[in-house]
Parts: sequence; structure tokens; C-alpha cells
Amino acid sequence: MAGFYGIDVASRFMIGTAGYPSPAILGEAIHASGAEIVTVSLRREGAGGAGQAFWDLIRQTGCRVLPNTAGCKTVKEAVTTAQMAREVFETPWIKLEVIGEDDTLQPDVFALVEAARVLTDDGFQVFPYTTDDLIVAEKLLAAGCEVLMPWGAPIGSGRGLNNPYQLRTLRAHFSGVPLVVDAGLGLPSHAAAAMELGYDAILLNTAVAKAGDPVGMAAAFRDAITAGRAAFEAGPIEVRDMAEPSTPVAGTPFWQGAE
Amino acid sequence: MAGFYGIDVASRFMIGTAGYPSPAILGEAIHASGAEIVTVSLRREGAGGAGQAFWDLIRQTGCRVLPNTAGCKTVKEAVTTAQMAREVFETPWIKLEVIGEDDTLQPDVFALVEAARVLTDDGFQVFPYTTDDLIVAEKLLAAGCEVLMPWGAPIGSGRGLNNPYQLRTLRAHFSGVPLVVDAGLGLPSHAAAAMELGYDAILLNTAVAKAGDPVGMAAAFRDAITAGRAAFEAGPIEVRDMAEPSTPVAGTPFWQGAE
Amino acid sequence: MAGFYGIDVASRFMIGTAGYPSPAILGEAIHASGAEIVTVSLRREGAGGAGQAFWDLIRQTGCRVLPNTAGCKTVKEAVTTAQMAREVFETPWIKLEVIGEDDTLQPDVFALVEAARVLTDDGFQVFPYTTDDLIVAEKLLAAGCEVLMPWGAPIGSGRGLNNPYQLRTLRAHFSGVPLVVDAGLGLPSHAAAAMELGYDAILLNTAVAKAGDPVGMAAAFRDAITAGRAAFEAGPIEVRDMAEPSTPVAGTPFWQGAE
Amino acid sequence: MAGFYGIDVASRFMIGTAGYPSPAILGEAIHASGAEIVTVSLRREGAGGAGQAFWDLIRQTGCRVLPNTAGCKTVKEAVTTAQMAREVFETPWIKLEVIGEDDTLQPDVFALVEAARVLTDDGFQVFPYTTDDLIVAEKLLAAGCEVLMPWGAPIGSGRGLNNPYQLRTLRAHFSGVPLVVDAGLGLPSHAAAAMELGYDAILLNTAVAKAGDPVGMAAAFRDAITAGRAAFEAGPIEVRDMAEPSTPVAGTPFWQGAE
Amino acid sequence: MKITVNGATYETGAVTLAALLSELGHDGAVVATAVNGEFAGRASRAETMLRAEDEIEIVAPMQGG
Amino acid sequence: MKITVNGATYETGAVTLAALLSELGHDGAVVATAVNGEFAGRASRAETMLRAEDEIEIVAPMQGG
Amino acid sequence: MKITVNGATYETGAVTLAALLSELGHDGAVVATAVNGEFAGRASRAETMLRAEDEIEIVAPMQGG
Amino acid sequence: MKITVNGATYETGAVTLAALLSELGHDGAVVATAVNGEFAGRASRAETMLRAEDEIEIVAPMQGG
Repeated sequence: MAGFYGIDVASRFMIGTAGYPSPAILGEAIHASGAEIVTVSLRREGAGGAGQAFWDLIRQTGCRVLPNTAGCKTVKEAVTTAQMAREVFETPWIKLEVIGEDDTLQPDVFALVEAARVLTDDGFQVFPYTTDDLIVAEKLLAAGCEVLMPWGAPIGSGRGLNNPYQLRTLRAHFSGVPLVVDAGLGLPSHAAAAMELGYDAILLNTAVAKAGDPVGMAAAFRDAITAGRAAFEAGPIEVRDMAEPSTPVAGTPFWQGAE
Repeated sequence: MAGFYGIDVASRFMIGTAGYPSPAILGEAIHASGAEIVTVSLRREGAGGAGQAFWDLIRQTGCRVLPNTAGCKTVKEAVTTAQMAREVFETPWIKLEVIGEDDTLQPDVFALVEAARVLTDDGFQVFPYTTDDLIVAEKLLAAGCEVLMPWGAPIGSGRGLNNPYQLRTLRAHFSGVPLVVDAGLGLPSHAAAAMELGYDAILLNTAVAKAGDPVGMAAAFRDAITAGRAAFEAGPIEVRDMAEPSTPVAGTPFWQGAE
Repeated sequence: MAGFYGIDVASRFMIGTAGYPSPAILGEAIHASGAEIVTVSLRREGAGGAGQAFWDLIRQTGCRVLPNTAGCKTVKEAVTTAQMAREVFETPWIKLEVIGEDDTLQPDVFALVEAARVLTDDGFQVFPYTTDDLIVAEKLLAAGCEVLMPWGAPIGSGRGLNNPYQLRTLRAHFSGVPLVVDAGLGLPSHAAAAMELGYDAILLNTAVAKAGDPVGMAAAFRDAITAGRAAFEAGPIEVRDMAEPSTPVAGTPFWQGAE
Repeated sequence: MAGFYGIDVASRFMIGTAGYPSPAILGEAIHASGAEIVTVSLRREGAGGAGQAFWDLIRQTGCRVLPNTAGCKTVKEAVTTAQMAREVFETPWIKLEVIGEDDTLQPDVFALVEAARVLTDDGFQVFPYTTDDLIVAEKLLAAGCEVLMPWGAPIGSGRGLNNPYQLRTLRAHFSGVPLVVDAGLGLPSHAAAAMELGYDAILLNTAVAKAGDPVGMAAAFRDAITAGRAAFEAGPIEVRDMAEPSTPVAGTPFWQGAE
Repeated sequence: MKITVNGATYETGAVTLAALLSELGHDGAVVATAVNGEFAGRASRAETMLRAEDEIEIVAPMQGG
Repeated sequence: MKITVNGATYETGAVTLAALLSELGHDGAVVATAVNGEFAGRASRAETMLRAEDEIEIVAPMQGG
Repeated sequence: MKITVNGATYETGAVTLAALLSELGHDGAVVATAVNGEFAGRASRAETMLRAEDEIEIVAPMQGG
Repeated sequence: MKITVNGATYETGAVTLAALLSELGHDGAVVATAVNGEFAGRASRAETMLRAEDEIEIVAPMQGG
């Protein structure tokens, strides 16, 4: 079981809800992922009331929602968006994104820490989307965050873990803190590798939503995340430079012939 | 479904039976792995008749056995060992290993191809443990092999895929041939990555048998192999150098503020 | 020619002066490196006046000195240390280090940006030792820095480039800004790779000072840095997935035999 | 000094002569490379006698020539081509290529070993272009080869070292044998990395000939190869997982402030 | 009077934020609101008087990553 | 006579391979045999006469990777 | 009076920073100084009066990376 | 008679390999030759009689990697 702000979840897969071919496929993909937490967003509502239908669909999944502040570029925007999200989604949870640059969608860690402080003081439970910077992580915890979500690679890039060393360092330093790799993964093997490092969960969207078969890919990530966690708990073998026979050598037929 | 010499199997995980803490744990690990094919060996039988108990255990698993010629260093040894295995295990299947060097347990591809020819002519169905050499692969097929088992890394090293480029090349050249990555894997993410390349199955032993919890690790590899295959079939996203927002940009609140 | 704050240098190698087996070897290593810029530090002076002899040695090299604020953990410490360094070394240049964490010696990017602003306003020319964070880089430039020195890996780790993707991204975003990879390199091939990315220079110390033969290693890095830069300017070939004959195929003897 | 069949050379860079923009640039590139050994080939001679001019150009470089059997796909072709090369170039040296597959231009190691035996018996001094297969390497030595030239990656791919682990293994096993990485390199950092592994020399062509500025790239590889060798001899530092201050900690100003 | 709703100019007769939502057909809809960049909670809408030039944001649940 | 069984010298009274297996307590056991490096199938054991110096391999199922 | 020099307690008779440097044998040496964490430039040393408890840093060039 | 030179059919009056080379203008050129896949050394060219259908290779130094 992983736990976030006192909420235990059996699934370590948090899935995004954006960019699917259809609402029906979104629903099936969420189901296939086994996720108990889905990310959602707020957008300007027009006359059509498109948001209402989407919200009904999400509620039917029975999943807990984690609203994001995607697209916000200042502390003020992020804070107000979070406040609106809390009212609409009736949850203190917020995935805090404050984007600093458009090509990489990299977090602005300065604005991020400040917004995290403001929101925590206002009673929010913040899930900060951050880099793999150790000092920034410490400041986010000092600001009251009880979860950290470092990136694997830029959002939507599908590159996997750009800096496994730094992610391993983060894990070693914050052994008690729930860590979630958020963004940049493209393949289940990327997610498994992150979990093998001891991460608590994976959050992703594009790799599933934009796959040829989103439902099949959602199941693939579900299994890979389960596998990576199980491996972490089972205690992997040490890497060796030389080979070691799996089949015992003793008693090999024609032994003398082999000498 | 994967198929080897006309036998269809639902599981793409072939598991070795050597080096487990106890027969009970071996049994549980095989069960947890979901494998339908297990590798076995022949060893000199003493007065105690240790082999008989082992054989009973394996038969109880209901798995199909794939005997190996582990430890053989010449064509002659490998051929005679294969003939003894066929009688004992009552199967034409043989995992052909002809080891050329002790530190890396690397196959001697010259002896391997010759032994494959001899055994195929004698009615065996050969699963050759080979390198990632394309030309050797062609010669093994010409010798009558209908499966290829290139190494990921030296046996028991747990290094993963030492040369993904070459494995990808093999997959591209032999699209119709069942390809199994055999040996060298240490983590489920390694197995998932091999399956994402389009390999048909994974054969491993040490990574499970020597794990802290072999049963847990067997389940981990089972799920990772399933995940990797599902991803291959689902069609992964392209890797991108730049980021791409998962949450739609249109309709972002405070849009003008974001300009 | 590379240029830093209006000073042109022919050598793209900045070398540290710490941890050599002897002052004589330090002198020879600096000479072998071809460096025109060396980093130095300030330490508490005892009765012996050890610092005076060191300073004479450095002056004899004729190199321009780049004093650092190594070991400083607050803005105040860094600023006062910089002011003392300016008086002692009679240069406005300062390699600004504000360390945030002892295991990785990772910069505290918050304190770094603030100290950079204070020092720039005080007339310093700041060389900030920073991470590969794009937004931090923008803030350092906004603070008045005209050079950026992102890390390759933690100081003294010898790991090379932990995140080439991010370093490439930095290079692409700040095409006009002198970029120096500072810290973490262990081998000349690491330095060459950084220069091939288009970086302007390399700053390192441990990989040379702690090598078996520091003088030989200094020459090795000198040549690798020259090589990497030359390759960047010469325009490397594209990486290809398939082979391409270097020797022309046309006119091959026995051509028909080859069909 | 590296030595091949009793010939000592100061330069560890062997350069190919194919595919340059012009004969003049070829000549300058050879000069810039500092190479003392260049590879050449045989092609069908037409009425124009194009080969004669090329041969004059090469002779003017004063370099020792290493003729290749590029394009040969059978033992017979390779042997006859080698015999013609010996007469034309008046050298017992032959770079033996027997290509087994057109997409990767991978050596056919079976034909390679046989051709090596035939040619050695006929008095040739064979430089076999081979894979990174340890057993094949042993057979080539047994066939009389006194040099081995494993590939880094497929010819012309510019990928660098596809399997550094296997190249390191080869180096460890054949400590007394001159080893040359031949083919597949694209950047000087690739060449430096191969030399840092302890390889004796580098043979390449495309990365220089097809660069934007072949002369500049030839110099770049020259320096990188020198650098990599010097690093191997100088004894690099160990890679560390944690940071280690280069600047001594003792005597840091404001020490208590840092506590 | 002229205000801005979700970034677009809009001529409204509504006096309060609550009235504006009705006028726009958002009665009973799951939406949140902000006035001039400040969050305006559901409870406060009836008392929130609109002024010319006000910038109103009206947002609803939408897909997100 | 002296033969070698599984690499160790062994003094046997058995005349056939089948008899040797009985003597060694392998009756009914799942084993395979080779004589001087050549496979000797189950069916042939009764007719397989032993000679001094013969090298016999008697193998059984065992764990393998 | 008792002051702290480079982190260690020190009993000095010097009244000014300049005098302290002489007392410690740093005349003419290439050193820089700070008093209670503030930089004290060379030119100011003669006028810089010491007070009990003052924390003095005296630093000189040293190897650095 | 008809022979093949470097893969192309060729009608020659030459009786020997040496004569063929002259006929083709390769006198004094740095070339090597093979007849029907077998190396034919320089010294042997004068005695090497050509036969119809012979496949001749005439090669010269060329760029190579």
C-alpha cells in the first residue's frame, strides 16, 4: 500500500485523463490501469457546458481526483486555480505545476516553492511537480509538502528517466517521503525502472493516451509498475562483471572431458 | 500466444530451476512465475538418487521441460548429453549450450552451429543459446533451428541488455522467427525492455533464484514480461526531444495573464 | 577563442589547484594542461603563512585566477568570502559556489541566485556553479551573470555527464552565453562529449589532481577538450541505424560472384 | 608506441581514404590526422586508369598502406583479393573483411576465420575486421592473426561503442594482443572512450570523410585518440557515487557559521 | 456594462456574479469563479457585485495530466 | 573388473550395463547412460557388455538454468 | 581582551585590526580580513577598533577547485 | 574471342593476359589480375593463355576504409 496525506491506495499508478481518442476509451483506459487516483484540470466553461459531461464520466470511475494547475506560470495563477479546483472537485489535494519555460515545460522551482507554501498555509495538500533537485525538494518539504513528484523527463517526451542517478539520490535522501515519478515516461520498462529504484508511484498520461491502443497500454503500465515495486521489495541480485553458471557445475557429465 | 516448434504457450516466461533456497521455494517460484516451460539439466546420479526427487517435483508442476546441455564444451559432449536428456525427459526439445569460455560462459558459436546441425538431423528440436551475432543466427536457422535464444548479457551477471541495438537488429531481420532473450537479466525492467523490442519470450534463472525473495521476484518478472509484450502490441508513443503539454492549453484560465 | 567577461582565452580548459601530490606536480600539471585560468580559494591563514608560498607558486604560472567560494553555505558567507577574495587576488572574477547539501555538494540554487545578484551589484563578475536547471539559468542571467557553469555530476564523483539531454537543452537555449561544464568529470571522453555538445569550456580538478599521473592526465584532458571543440566546429556525421560502406561498392572485384 | 607485426608506429590512428570531397582534402585530412597507416582498396580499373592517380597521391603521404578486402563475401573472393593487393601494394598486410550481411555489413565470422587461416599460411599478416566475440577472437589468434580489430558499431553508423562491456572483456582477455576498434565511431569522444579502455589504436573513415570539415575532424580524432591513450596510461580516478570536495574543507572561513 | 468573461469582452445586465452565471446558463453547473484574478467562492457569488471592466473567470472540470 | 563410473574408478562384477545399474541400485530409476562418451539407450543396456577401462556415465534429472 | 581569531579563542593586546595582524606576524602578508562576518578591507584595518568577543577571520590564498 | 573483363563482355584479339593488358592500355600501370577467380601474378601474365569465356579481373589501387 502506498499512502498520500493519510490516504492509502493499493494501486501505485496515477493516470492522467487528457488527450484520449474518446471519452469511452478514456473510461476503459482508467479501468484497465487499475488506478485509484486520476489527474484532472480546470478549463474555461462555455455555453455548451462541456465540463459537466466530463465530470460525470470521472465520477463514474469512482477514482479519487487529483486536480492540477497545468498551464499556470505565476504563483498567483496557481493559487487561484487551486482554490477554484478545491471548490469544484471538493478535495484539498492539488497537483501543483508552475511552468517556467515552454519548450521543456520545466517547473519554475522558485515559484513552485512559494506557491506550495501559500497553498499549504491555506489548508491544501500539495503534490508538487518538481525537478530532481535535492535542495528544492528539501524546501518543498519545509513548505509543508508531504509528497514529492520529480520529473523523469519533460512532459510528453516519452524519454524515460533522464537522470537515474539523481532520482536514486533523491530516494536515498528522503526515505520516509512518498516519491512519485511524474512525466516523461514512454514505456513500461521506464516505469518499472523507476519503481525498482524504490519510488512509491508513477504518474503519467501521454504514454497511455497517445498510444496506438490506450487501453492495452494502460494495462501494460499497470503490470510494469506492479512488477517494479515487487522487484524492489523482493531484493534484486547484485550486478556482476563476470558470468556465473546458473546450472550447477558439480556433477556435469564428461567432467574430465571438460578439463 | 507464443509458439515454439508448434507448441503454443500463453506465458512468455521460461524459468530455470537451479539455485533456489529450497525445493519448496522452487515450486512456489515456478507457480508464481506462471511459466509453462521450465529448464532442467542432467547431472551424475549418485547412490542417493537425488535426481529422482527433483524429477517428481518438476513433474508435479505440470510444466513442459526444456532440458539444457549446460557445461558442455564440445559438440560431442553436447550431442551425447542431448541424447541422454531426450530419453530421460521424453522430449525432443533441447536448450543447446556449448560454452567456449569460462569467465563469460559465452557460447562457442562454431561448435554451437555444428551441434545444432547434428541434433536437428537426429530429430531434436533445438533452442540454441547464442550471441547477438546476425550471421550466426542465419547459420543456426539454416541448420534447422526454428527458435533463437540470444543472450542479453553473460549468464548470471544481471546486467540486462548489453547491446540493445544488436538485439533490435536481430528482431528486425528475423521477423518470423521466435526470439527469446536468454541470460544476463537482473531486473524486471530489463525483461520488459526486451519484450518492448518485440522479443517473443524471456528465459532466466539467476535473477529469480538468487533474489532475496525468489517467489516475489518470479511474480515481478511475470508481470514485467506481460507488460513489455502488451506495450509492444499497443504501439508506444514516439520519443520526442521537446516537451508537449498533456493537459490541453486551450481554455487555460488567466490565459492573457499567461501571455 | 572563448571569452569570459570580455577576456579572450585560447585554452578552453580551466583547471583547479587542489589536492595534488605536491606543489611541484601542481605546477607541472597546470603547465601540461595549457590552461590560462586556474581556480583558487581562501583558507584561514595560520602563523606559518602557508598561503603565501602557494600564492607565489600560482603567480609564477602566469595564469589568470578564478577564486571560488567553496564551502560557503549561505549568501552572507559567500558574499564576504567573495569580497575577501577580490582584495587578495585583485580580480573581480568569482566562481560562486553556495552548497546546499553535503553528500552531493549540490548548489542551493535559491541562495546562488541571491548571492549572484548581490555580487553583481557590487561589481563582481560572477561564474556561478549551478545545476542543469533551465529556469535557474535564466534567473542567474537576469541577476547579471554573463557565464553559466552547470555541473556534469557531483563534485569529485568522476561520473561524467549525468544528464546529457538537459545539458544539450541548456546549450540550445542560451546560444549566446558562455557555458562551462564544471565538476563531475572523470575521463577525457567525458570532457570531449561536453565540448561536442557545444559547450565553451570545461572546469575540473579532481580527475587530474587525483589521477595516478596528474601531469599526464592534465595533458589528456587538454587534448580531449581541444578534440571535442574541433569536432563541434567540424560538423559531425549523423548517427545512422544501418551500416553504410565506407569503401565504395562500385567496381568491387568478383561483383557478379557477390550476387 | 603501438606495434603491429613488428612495425612500431607513434600514431594510434589508422585512417581510411574513402569518400572524401576531393583528393586534395583527402591528402590534407591524412596529414592532419597524423596517421602513419592508411587503409586502401582495390577496384576494377577502367581505361581512364583512375587508380594510378590515387596511388600516386597515397604514396606521396609517405604512409604505410593497409589494403582491405572490402565487399568480399566469400573466402575465395577475400583470398584472391588479398593476393592481388599484396602484389599491387607490395605489403604482406591485409585488413581482412568478409561481409556476411548487407544491412549491418557484419563480418561472417566463420568465413573470416577460415580466410585468416588460408592467408596466414600464405604468408600474409592479417588484420581481421571482426565482432566483439571472444571465442571468434581466440580462433583468429589460433589461425595466426597477431592483431584483432573488433567493431565498435556497424560501418558508417557513427553510433560509437555499442557494447563497451564486451570490448572491455576482450581487452581483459587478450592483454598481450594489439586491439584496434575498427568502424562505427562518429565522434572523438567515442574514440577517446575506446582508448581509455586500453585499446591500442582506432581505425575509422566515414566519421572524418563525411564530416562537414574532414580536415578539422581528422585533427579532432587525432587529439582524442592521444587523449584517451594518455588517460589510460595516467590512471583515471575511481567513479564515486557520492561527491567529494575538491577544495579542502579544513580552514574554511566562517566554519562555525557553516555548522 | 462591459466586462470580460473568460478572456472575451461581454456586455451584461447582471449586477452580481450569481446573476451573471444565471444569465450565461450556468445555474446548477459545477463551475468555479474568479473575479479579477481572485477566487470568488460559491457562497459569495450572490453578494459579489460586478463592476465595469471586471475580469471574470468561469471554469469547469476538464481533462488533465 | 575396473571401470570408471561418473568419473570415479569402480570395481564391478557386472557384465552388462543393465547389471551395473542394478548393482548400483538404479533399478527403476529415471537415469540415462553413456559408455565411453556414446549414448547407450535404455533398450540397449541388457546387451551392452562392459569391458575393463570402460567409462560409464549415469545421469539423472537435476536443476538447470 | 578575548576575541576569536579564525574560530579559536585568542587573548590579544591589540587595539586595532592592523595591530592584531602585526601581533600575529601577518605584516606584509597577502591576507584578507573579516570582522564579525563583515569584510574589513585593507585600507580600513588601521581604524578598525577591536572589541571583546569580536570574531575575526584572517584568510590567505589556498588551493581550490 | 569473347571473354569477360571486369564483369563486362569483351571481344579481344589478345592471346595472353599480358597482351590483353597492352590492348587495354594498362602497360606499365599498377594493376593486379585474376583469371576465373584465381590470382594471376605479374610474372605469369606472359605465359597466361586466354581462353574463350575467361573471366578476367583487372584491378588497381582505390580508396578504401
